Amino acid sequence: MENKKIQYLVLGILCAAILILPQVSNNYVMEVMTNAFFYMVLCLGLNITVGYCGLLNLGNAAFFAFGAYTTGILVKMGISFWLTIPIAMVISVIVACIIGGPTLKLRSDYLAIVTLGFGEITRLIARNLSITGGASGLVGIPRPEFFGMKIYLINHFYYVFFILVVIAIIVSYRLHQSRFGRALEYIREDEDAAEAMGIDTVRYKLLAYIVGSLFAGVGGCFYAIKMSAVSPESFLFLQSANVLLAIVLGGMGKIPGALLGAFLLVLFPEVFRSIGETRMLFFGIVLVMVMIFRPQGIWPERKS
Amino acid sequence: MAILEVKNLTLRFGGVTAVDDLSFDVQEHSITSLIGPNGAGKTSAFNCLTGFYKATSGEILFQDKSVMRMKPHAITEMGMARTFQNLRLFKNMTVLENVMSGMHCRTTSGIGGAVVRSPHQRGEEKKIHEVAEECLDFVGILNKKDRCARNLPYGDQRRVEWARALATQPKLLLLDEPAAGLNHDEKQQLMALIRRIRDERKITIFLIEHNMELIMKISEKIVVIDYGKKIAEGTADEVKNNPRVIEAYLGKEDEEAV
Amino acid sequence: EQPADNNTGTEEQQFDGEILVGIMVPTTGSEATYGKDMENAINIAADQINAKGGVMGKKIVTVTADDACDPQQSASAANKLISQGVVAVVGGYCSGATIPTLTLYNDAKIPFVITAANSSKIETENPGNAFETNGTAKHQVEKAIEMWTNGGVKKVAIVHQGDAYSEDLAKMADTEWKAAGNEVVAMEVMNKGEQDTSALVTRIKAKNPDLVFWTAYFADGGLLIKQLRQSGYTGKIMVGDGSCSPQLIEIGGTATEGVQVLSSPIADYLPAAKQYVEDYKAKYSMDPGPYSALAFDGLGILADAMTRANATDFDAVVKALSETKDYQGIAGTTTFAENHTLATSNFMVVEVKDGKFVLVQ
Amino acid sequence: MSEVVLSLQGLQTYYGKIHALRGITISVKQGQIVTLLGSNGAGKSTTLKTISGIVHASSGKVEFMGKDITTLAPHTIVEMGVIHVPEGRHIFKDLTVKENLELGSFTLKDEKERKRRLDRAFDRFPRLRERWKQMGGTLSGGEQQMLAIGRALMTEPKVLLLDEPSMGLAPVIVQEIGRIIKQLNEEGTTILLVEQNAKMALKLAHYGYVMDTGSIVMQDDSAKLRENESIVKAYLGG
Amino acid sequence: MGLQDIILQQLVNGLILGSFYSLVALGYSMVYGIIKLLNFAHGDIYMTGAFVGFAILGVVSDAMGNGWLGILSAMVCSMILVGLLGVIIQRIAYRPLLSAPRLSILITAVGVSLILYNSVMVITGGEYKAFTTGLGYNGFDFGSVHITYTQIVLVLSTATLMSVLAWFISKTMYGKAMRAISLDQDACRLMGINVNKIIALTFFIGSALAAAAGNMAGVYYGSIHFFMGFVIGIKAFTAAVIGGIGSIPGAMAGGLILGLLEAAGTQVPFIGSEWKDVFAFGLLILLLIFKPNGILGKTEIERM
Ligand SMILES: Nc1ncnc2c1ncn2[C@@H]1O[C@H](COP(=O)(O)OP(=O)(O)OP(=O)(O)O)[C@@H](O)[C@H]1O
Ligand SMILES: Nc1ncnc2c1ncn2[C@@H]1O[C@H](COP(=O)(O)OP(=O)(O)OP(=O)(O)O)[C@@H](O)[C@H]1O
Ligand SMILES: CC(C)C[C@H](N)C(=O)O
Ligand SMILES: [Mg+2]
Ligand SMILES: [Mg+2]
Repeated sequence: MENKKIQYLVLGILCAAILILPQVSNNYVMEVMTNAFFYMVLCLGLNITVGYCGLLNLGNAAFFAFGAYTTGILVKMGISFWLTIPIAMVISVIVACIIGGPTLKLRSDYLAIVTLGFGEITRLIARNLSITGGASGLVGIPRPEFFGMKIYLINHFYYVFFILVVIAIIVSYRLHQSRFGRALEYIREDEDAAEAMGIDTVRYKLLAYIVGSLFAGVGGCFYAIKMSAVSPESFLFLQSANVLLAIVLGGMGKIPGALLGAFLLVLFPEVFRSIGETRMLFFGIVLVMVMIFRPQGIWPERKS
Repeated sequence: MAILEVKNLTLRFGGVTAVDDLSFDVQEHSITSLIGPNGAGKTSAFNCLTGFYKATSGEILFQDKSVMRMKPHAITEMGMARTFQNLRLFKNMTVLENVMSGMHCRTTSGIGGAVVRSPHQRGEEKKIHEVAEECLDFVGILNKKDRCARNLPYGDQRRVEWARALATQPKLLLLDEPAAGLNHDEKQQLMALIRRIRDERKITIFLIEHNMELIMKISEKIVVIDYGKKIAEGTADEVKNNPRVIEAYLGKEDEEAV
Repeated sequence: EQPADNNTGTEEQQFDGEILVGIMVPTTGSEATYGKDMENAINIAADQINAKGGVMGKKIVTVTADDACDPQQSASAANKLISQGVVAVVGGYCSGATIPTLTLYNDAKIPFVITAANSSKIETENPGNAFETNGTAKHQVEKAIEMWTNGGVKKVAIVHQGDAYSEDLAKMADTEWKAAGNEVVAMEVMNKGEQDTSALVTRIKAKNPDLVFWTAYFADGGLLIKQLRQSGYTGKIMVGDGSCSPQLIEIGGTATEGVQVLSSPIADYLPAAKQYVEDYKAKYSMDPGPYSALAFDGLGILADAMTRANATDFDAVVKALSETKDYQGIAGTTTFAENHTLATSNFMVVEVKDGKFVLVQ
Repeated sequence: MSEVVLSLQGLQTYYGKIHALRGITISVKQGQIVTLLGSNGAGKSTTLKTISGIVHASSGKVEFMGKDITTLAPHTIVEMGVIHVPEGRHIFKDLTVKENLELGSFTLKDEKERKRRLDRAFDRFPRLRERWKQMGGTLSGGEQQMLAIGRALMTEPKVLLLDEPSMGLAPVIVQEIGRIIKQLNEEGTTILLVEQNAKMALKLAHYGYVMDTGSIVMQDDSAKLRENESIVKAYLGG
Repeated sequence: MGLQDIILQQLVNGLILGSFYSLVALGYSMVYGIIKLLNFAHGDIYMTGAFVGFAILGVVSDAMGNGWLGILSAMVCSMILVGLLGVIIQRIAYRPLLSAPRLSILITAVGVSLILYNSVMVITGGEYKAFTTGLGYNGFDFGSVHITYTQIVLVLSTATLMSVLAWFISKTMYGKAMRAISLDQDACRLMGINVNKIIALTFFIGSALAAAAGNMAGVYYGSIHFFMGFVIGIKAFTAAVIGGIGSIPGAMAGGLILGLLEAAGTQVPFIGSEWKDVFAFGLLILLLIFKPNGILGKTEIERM
């Protein structure tokens, strides 16, 4: 149990450091950290679908888009930002059911292409419709207020996204340590055996997909107000691929792994921006090396 | 009273008829065996009973209710549990987690409960742990509960599978070749365990086996199939001496000496 | 990152302080070539201003932030510049990446001189701190329509690329051409990076347009033009300023003969830019790109405003910028209208003749 | 006496941290059937895998006809004439019976010779000839076992390593497999046989080894082993 | 142009586009078939092939001119070189991961993709290169449908390459070994098959085909760019899945179908060409819902 204490201590210090960071650093650091927090939410969500349940989802950006556009459109129509979150959640669930319902029975690689296709369709629809602002997207999305305080500075968003991450961690953790989370893992390990143990695999796969989509959807709502602009370019296939990349890099199915992956994903390009063109080449090399030397991801294995 | 009744069950894969108009029943609290040559359709029949294959025609009654159109998980929930011919453990999870899966169908809490950690959910979690540990104790590997399933010796992996099936709290347990790959000693233990499951837990046993010694010793009734059709049925002695069974399955005893 | 010292000149100069100016352009990603060209141009401008004694006796020091032509990364870039304490920003190549930064700069009280990005959304979203030195989509469409009307064009097919800039230009052209009582027979999208446009070309050709107007960038534009000609289309072709690059001719080959190109002021055709082109070549040993001249002037316009205001604080600089009148730069004269865009269009039209651009107008 | 074709000396093999073989010494003589008995997880399959190069020993030596083959790649070992029929048959389920057999002679370049061996395999297993077009995966268990053995014989091996050929087979088929093993041996193939079915194995073999948790705990002529009390108790029953 | 002409012309368009997809999809499917890897770097292999061909053409065009002879020799050289590149990539980046979790190797492929296109970008300065050849638009006309000789040669070469491959896979021992490896690697080792060598051979062939496609694209479209592999990579992946991933004839059929679908999608009445990908991906999803293993993929037995 000594171990537990050390863990709590480390967590405490980490939290304190995060909370006072804005006092001691500048906008740029805040921006990068906020971005990292944002990706952490997306990663934790996808981690439920891919990491826990083993469903290869390449269209995560679609749900992120649903959240962002829902908030963008509704807030511009004058509806309170906070009200748009539950609406976005409902939409995410409905869409997840529509797309997941008939396709989740597919084998993983077929599922991958269906979700990829779905992600592209979503982006193209957003690009082609006028309600979503076409290719230019929505701009000038008003910033919300929170108990009379207008949220608009990067420091505000920093805290808002941090709270979001904390909530996402708690939800992920509790789901993982529950009957629901275990059911997802059973499905990932052996679908037939899970079915034989009385788990309705179709239903649980759908639930995993829905929960993952909810994280992305809610993340999208906050993204919209932070950027104050939403455009189809933010929902490219690369966006989905990046989130997947982050969780595999960090360590799939592991919460700290997902967080670490998200952090690295955001940090790497910023740190190496100065090397310019060769930056992504370097990133590719690092990626391959990490995978070769730590195929299970950077975060260490839990079980013996 | 029959806990399981199979009537005119037929299963076709394209041209192949794996199970052909098969009828038999399994009496409550009995140990019944299904034997037959390789490819006779035994595993296929099991897969129909447990909902993994959709039978082409016929009827399956479990406790007088039809399970023909039910999905595997619903059948398990009704009280029919199975093991697989080739081990199907959750390899990267612990032994305990493996067995906890069995309790899934006996509990109800969902996402909401998990997120808010409701008292109901916590109560259930406790119960899941208790039952799982009890089942592990029953098969004799409680001391290995925190090991990763993948790293256990084969014999122990088999036990995990049994404990997992027991944790679903079944009324009928289907075992597909439980003795495959076990040596003589382990087979003896297996027989004892099967009897204990039946006697202490009041669970009906229905099993597939190629090991004649085990079959003949523990079965109260044996159903023999060949090419998906029933060719004999009865007690060990009746079956053993049935010429059709000898020809299709047992072979001539003295030839074993080759 | 430390602000770069651009005073490479040999003469020793005494300054009483520095003015830190941010450059926001894409220096990585697919648009990096243009971003870097703009950065170079601005740095040359800084050198020249400093050589003449700087602004109010202070030295102009620049610092670059990479927006990678991506809205998310541009927010980081903007915050990076804000953190570094820049008093103004020059740059902005991609509209999509530029738009989300407008309010960021405004909230931080930083004036922003946009030297390339020209989606009309910038006008509508401008919180007041931004100034566009490139002609707007509207200017461009006016020029285009003038050309079409004079050339007897009736039926136009418009093709864009589904991004903020080209869609904006396409829609504007569509609206205005129809408003002028003419016909738009097709309004199509060619997806970025798709090499094969033959299906699209067939569709367009079947509608028999007098002119095809391509509103996006040269790379895919070259392919489109080539395949249009290959399919036997013989009508006119005009492309927007995003395609104004010699590479259009390289990619499109002989098919680009006769294609008309709307262009922002390119250094090559500007008499006032002769010296600049030489300086640029000397310093970077390559030719300046299409937005070089505008970027160079961008800093000039900013410095001019600061000098007139004799201050670097936000309100004063914004006020002075909005009062910019007949500023003589290498790209022409600049006067800002009420809405902080150019009061008069600076678009030119060039045409491909014998594999080279020649000035039409 | 006849020469030793296969000799294992002090083999140690690990799976990660699991120490599966803890110093195995075995020798197999030309023309013999040698059997390897042992409880579950004793390391019998691992021994065969180490010989055929599927896993590598951390120390010790495998010699085949006097040549050290410990670190050679599986395909090289096959080319030398040692072939392993693995536990669980490992038929290529989406290839036809004929293709399965042909792959057994992958190392062969001569097409005519391949045809000849194919014919021999079909002669040996007429059941396979009947089903030459069928997919391997749709064969019954017994047929698959025949196919696995037939496929291995396509290389005309000097030594055949058989891992539990009777597992999961109906008694009639087990008898048939027994006959095949005997016949192969009579034709001159040296065989190292791993079996749970100790009764059958000891009947077929000339010599036997008993393994327990990675070590050899007993060895003798099979006739003697058959009478050994502890063997009778643990493996033969009664 | 009459309606008939339009349809005919779109058929030709779809067929040509489909040929490219097929060639690239083949490599995808081969690699997938043998090691279950979705090789996301395959599109970049295609791109690299085009650049290598471009470089070689620059050298040989002095000797052989830039007509068919020059092009053919550049193409063959680039097929060999890029085939070897594929083998090297396989050796360094994929082989150590063959027993790792499937997503790790997928992410490694993403890393390889980054390495490839960023290297080409750095080397070429990120510019478009015009692939100047001496081929004209000569050909013949059916009504107002114009078919160039280049197009005919293109389709014929694709067909030839594909038939040779089909023969190789189904009839030769190497081909059989490839199929066997995809089913059971250990068993193959025990048959004396040098599994690594066969996997390397598969990568060689797949990469060489992609290089061939890259060269043809360069010749046909006239310009190449470091990012040209991205879109076709995704489309080829889609095509491979449509056909039933892992199936060689499936990849061929899938490519042609996708090409035709896109051409048809462009021409759908009442809606604009901006919907063509929505149309194609939408049909893909529908197809997979009703045929979960693609057109020629293996169908599994009916499960409840
Ligand atoms: N999924 C399937 N697709 C096609 N045929 C199948 C399938 N599953 C089983 N079969 C065929 O059905 C028949 C019966 O197979 P089954 O597995 O039920 O036999 P079994 O009696 O369990 O044999 P064994 O004792 O060898 O396990 C065999 O001919 C087999 O090839
Ligand atoms: N791939 C593997 N990874 C890790 N451990 C393994 C692996 N294969 C076998 N083992 C372990 O090595 C030991 C020896 O296994 P082996 O398969 O050789 O036993 P065996 O004697 O053949 O048993 P059986 O009768 O069950 O086939 C066992 O403890 C087993 O758990
Ligand atoms: C052609 C360029 C001036 C257009 C710029 N890339 C934009 O997005 O507005
Ligand atoms: Mg069976
Ligand atoms: Mg074994």
